[in-house]
Amino acid sequence: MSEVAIVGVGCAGFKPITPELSYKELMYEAAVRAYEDAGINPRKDVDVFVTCAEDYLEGFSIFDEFVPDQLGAALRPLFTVSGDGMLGLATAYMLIKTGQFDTVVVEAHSKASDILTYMDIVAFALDPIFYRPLGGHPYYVAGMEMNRYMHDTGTTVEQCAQVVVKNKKNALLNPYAAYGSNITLGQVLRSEALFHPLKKLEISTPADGCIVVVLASENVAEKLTDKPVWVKGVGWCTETPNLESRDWIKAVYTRLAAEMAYETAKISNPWKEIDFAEIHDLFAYKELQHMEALKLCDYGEAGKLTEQGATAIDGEFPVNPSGGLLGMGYGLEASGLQKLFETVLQLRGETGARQVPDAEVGLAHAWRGIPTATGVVAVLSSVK
Amino acid sequence: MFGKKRVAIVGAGVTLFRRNLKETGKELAYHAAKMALDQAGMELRDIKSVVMGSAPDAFDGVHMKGEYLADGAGAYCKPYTRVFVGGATGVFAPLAGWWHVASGQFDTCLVVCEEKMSSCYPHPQYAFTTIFDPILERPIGMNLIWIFALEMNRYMHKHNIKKEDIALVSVKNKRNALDNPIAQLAANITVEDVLNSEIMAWPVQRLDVSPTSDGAAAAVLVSEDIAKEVTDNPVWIDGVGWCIDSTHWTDRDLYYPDYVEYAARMAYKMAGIKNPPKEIDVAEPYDPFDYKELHHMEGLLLCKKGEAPKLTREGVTQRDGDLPTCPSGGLLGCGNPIAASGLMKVSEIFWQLRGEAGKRQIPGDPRTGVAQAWGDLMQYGSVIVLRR
Amino acid sequence: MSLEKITNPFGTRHWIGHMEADYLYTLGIAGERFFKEIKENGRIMGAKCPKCGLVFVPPRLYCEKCFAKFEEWVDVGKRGEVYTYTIATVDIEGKKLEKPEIYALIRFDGTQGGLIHKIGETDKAYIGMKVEAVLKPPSKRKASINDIAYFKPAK
Amino acid sequence: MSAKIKHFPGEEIETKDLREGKVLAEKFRPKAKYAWAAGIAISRFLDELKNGKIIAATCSKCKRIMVPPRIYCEKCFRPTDGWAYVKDTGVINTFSVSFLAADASRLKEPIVVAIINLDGASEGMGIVHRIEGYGDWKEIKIGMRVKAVWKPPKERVGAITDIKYFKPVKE
Repeated sequence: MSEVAIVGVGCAGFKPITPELSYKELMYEAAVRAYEDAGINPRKDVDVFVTCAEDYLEGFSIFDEFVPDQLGAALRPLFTVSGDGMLGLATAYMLIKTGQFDTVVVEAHSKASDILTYMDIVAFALDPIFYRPLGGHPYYVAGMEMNRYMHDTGTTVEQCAQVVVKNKKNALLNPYAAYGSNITLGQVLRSEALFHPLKKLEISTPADGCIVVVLASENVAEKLTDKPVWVKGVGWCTETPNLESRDWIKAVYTRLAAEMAYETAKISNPWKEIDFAEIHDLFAYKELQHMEALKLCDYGEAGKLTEQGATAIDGEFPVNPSGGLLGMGYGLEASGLQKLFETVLQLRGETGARQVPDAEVGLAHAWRGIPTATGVVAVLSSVK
Repeated sequence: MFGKKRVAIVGAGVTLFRRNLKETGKELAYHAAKMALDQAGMELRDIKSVVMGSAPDAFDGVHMKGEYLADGAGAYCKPYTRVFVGGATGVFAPLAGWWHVASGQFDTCLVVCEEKMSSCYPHPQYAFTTIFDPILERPIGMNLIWIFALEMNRYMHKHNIKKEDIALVSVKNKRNALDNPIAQLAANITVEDVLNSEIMAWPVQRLDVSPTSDGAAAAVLVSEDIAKEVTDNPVWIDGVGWCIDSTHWTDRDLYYPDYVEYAARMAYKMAGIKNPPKEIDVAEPYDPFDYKELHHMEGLLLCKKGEAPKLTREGVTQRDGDLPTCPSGGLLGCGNPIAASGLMKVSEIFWQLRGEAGKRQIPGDPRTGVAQAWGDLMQYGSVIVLRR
Repeated sequence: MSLEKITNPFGTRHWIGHMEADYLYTLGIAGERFFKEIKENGRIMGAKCPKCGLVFVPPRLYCEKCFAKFEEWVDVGKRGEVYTYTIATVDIEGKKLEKPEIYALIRFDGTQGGLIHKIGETDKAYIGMKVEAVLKPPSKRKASINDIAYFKPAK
Repeated sequence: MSAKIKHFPGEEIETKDLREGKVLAEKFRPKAKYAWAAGIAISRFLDELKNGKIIAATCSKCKRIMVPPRIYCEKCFRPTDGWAYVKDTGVINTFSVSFLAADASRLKEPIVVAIINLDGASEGMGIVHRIEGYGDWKEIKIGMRVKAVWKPPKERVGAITDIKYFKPVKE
């Protein structure tokens, strides 16, 4: 069966607001960049287009309707995955593996600045009978999870805050990042606990942007580029939407997704065999919790490693060299592709000052945010 | 021609389709999923991946409703994806199930479609007003029926089709539904009943239209190896196709669904079908409105453009005709819980090909069937070809 | 890229709209029974999985892990323990709350799952804290999760 | 469905019972508000409507004159490279006569809505709008010529409703 490679990427954004562009025009910019990068004409060279979106993040029902033209997909096979862009990657991977399709395009975007009531939309995702009637800011779910996670793993507030310092600093080196800053640990620690123990500066701020990725089968990829990035394995998992029956400590959805991806990629010791990771950090503690779920270290070890600098760009195992979502801004359903985009650029050696030396194998990870327990993991490599 | 693995359907399930069901969306999804597993003789632990198909979140009234429905769909701790292509979702979801298995990534996939339209109160029609462009179309006061009426009128005009001929579809499908225990609007009606029913948006009248409904459907898809283990009677997914047309629906001629033709050609090519009317024994084209069945028969290349009314008039599409069409009773007879109704159509073909459709069974030992759904702004076609 | 861009900062236009509607969610087969028990009998119920024998709160129609149908319901009492909690200081619009709100997951003895709810009659909470459900008076109950006013520290 | 299945799950309830609270339910109305950035093409379109003009985008490759305008040609997948005014007259491509209001209640006077292919745009390209100023709705025909009836300049805000409706005109 054919191997699958990423042969082109394009990004527009990420910025706090993009009032000068409609969501369609934003998508068009990313698409043009991706197709130029891959050297393809979408009207002829693409077999399937996948867009990843949710209606209430757009303000329309059936967002699918408004997608094809700006991607070059009019009267072509396109469809919507209601999920993170990394679920689109998983879908594209399977499509190519069927042997029926050679070139697949995946798109995800955020036009968060079009949404006036974002938190109400997040709350609208809560079960309408058991949770939603309680009211309140839906990020209380994150505060509860962080609390239990710290309780069971011994992770400290300083360790969580250190994630913010590292990621916002990395973001200063990333032209696609909206929220880079040379912030200090003290500033993070002194920021208000909005959902004890979760602090204001530990929460990513939404940003606008779009990412388009072009994937191809082995034969096509090798014709198109001399720098293909190979998808060695993908895993994805939904634990449960039910808050009371999920695991609050171990991010089980990420553990199961990682196991699936590692099995395909034949990874047995992720810390040794992978060179860096882009991990979903909507909240600072999530980077640590996800590192552990990804088997990069034991439960309770991620905070210590972060404190010791092991996850800095020049550390033993860089995590979120892009600046993460804390530094780039939270791209909603595009947040997974933000991770993927950085992983591809790193593996191509195109990230300048934030380049991880000798990066050959990278990991991209996504989570769908509150209130979900859905995660996706991909292992990518510059070597087939 | 095919991926490494051929993909079979080995079980299907449907709930009742009704204006209001008491179950939550999760509970409806569970009922259908459990029924499909039971039919396949399988347990939830045998399922390695799950696909959800569900139409707008604005019906159920839950943002990210795929996530919300996950446990009901049997996705606990499993790889799970929701696909969504408007009205075409119900036939699209098993296509997504197909690539889960055909890729070799999983040997089983549970496909579940759910819709609980009654949550939108006082009427699900409201949710449909949000499918239009907010700047250029919503200010005109667009509602869903209008866009169908515009398309129906254009179709009638282009081929000089009479309403009497279109009404025959409604008569046929509602009568077929009398034999379907899940049906919401089964009835013995006449062409006159349709023509005398209340005008909603000319040329659309009350009995030209399928109702809004609650319901769920599910199917179990497996690899060739598993199929051999669990059944002597698998039905193979031999062709899949889908296509979307431009967003600018006011720039296209609505008389013909190019997107359905493209999707059909993709599926037929994969299935090696060269002469669709001859090679296809039974069809379930999408019929949320009576004219849509005709429109889609033409898009599916089951007849020439403008000829579907004639075939209907001649009885070709009756259960005992040469090309039985919507033997299930379709959406006009069974109801239209959007995504669930599409998967119901796929299930009907599955049962027809297995000879298990009971009173609805078409004669003549059918071997090849096609199901199709339409979606978005007169824009989307999804097509599946099944073979025994 | 487009050949033209908007270069006048006052030339950016926005169109205001919404996608709001009224919703009426049936409580469902299991939910209706669960909330009726609270409303009419003041009881919090769980359901036993016929396969694994564990009791789940809240009771659902089916076991999400194995799809067995839950038939046997049991009263799990009103006393539980805080599994985790948070203290929210802002409302959904990000405005400072006059009085912070404590949200918690409360687990009931010997059962799986639990209820997400608020903690009242105290401004402190800790993991492992014993709590007890405070129900609204019967006349004010509406068969909703809010028929439980909150959980208070138990003696 | 299958002859093998004897029981089809689902507990039917009456709308009346749901509304009257005999079947228990939870009520909710979400806050879902948006300010969509209109972007380059539609901002220009709206500004021109305010001036009483309809503007299209052009593609020099496929030579189409596209309305509503866009910054990319979806057929050629290249940026549109010009603007062109089209006329406020055109032909009814198809129409519908609606007796239903948005809330599904019955209207005394029907609303007529049509796709209007605008003069000056590429063949078959148009916009959806209302038709008024006709006699009997039964006289409305596909192919009929129509012309925009604009709001007075002072009342225009840069919206599709700056055109009040299209009315039938003689050839």
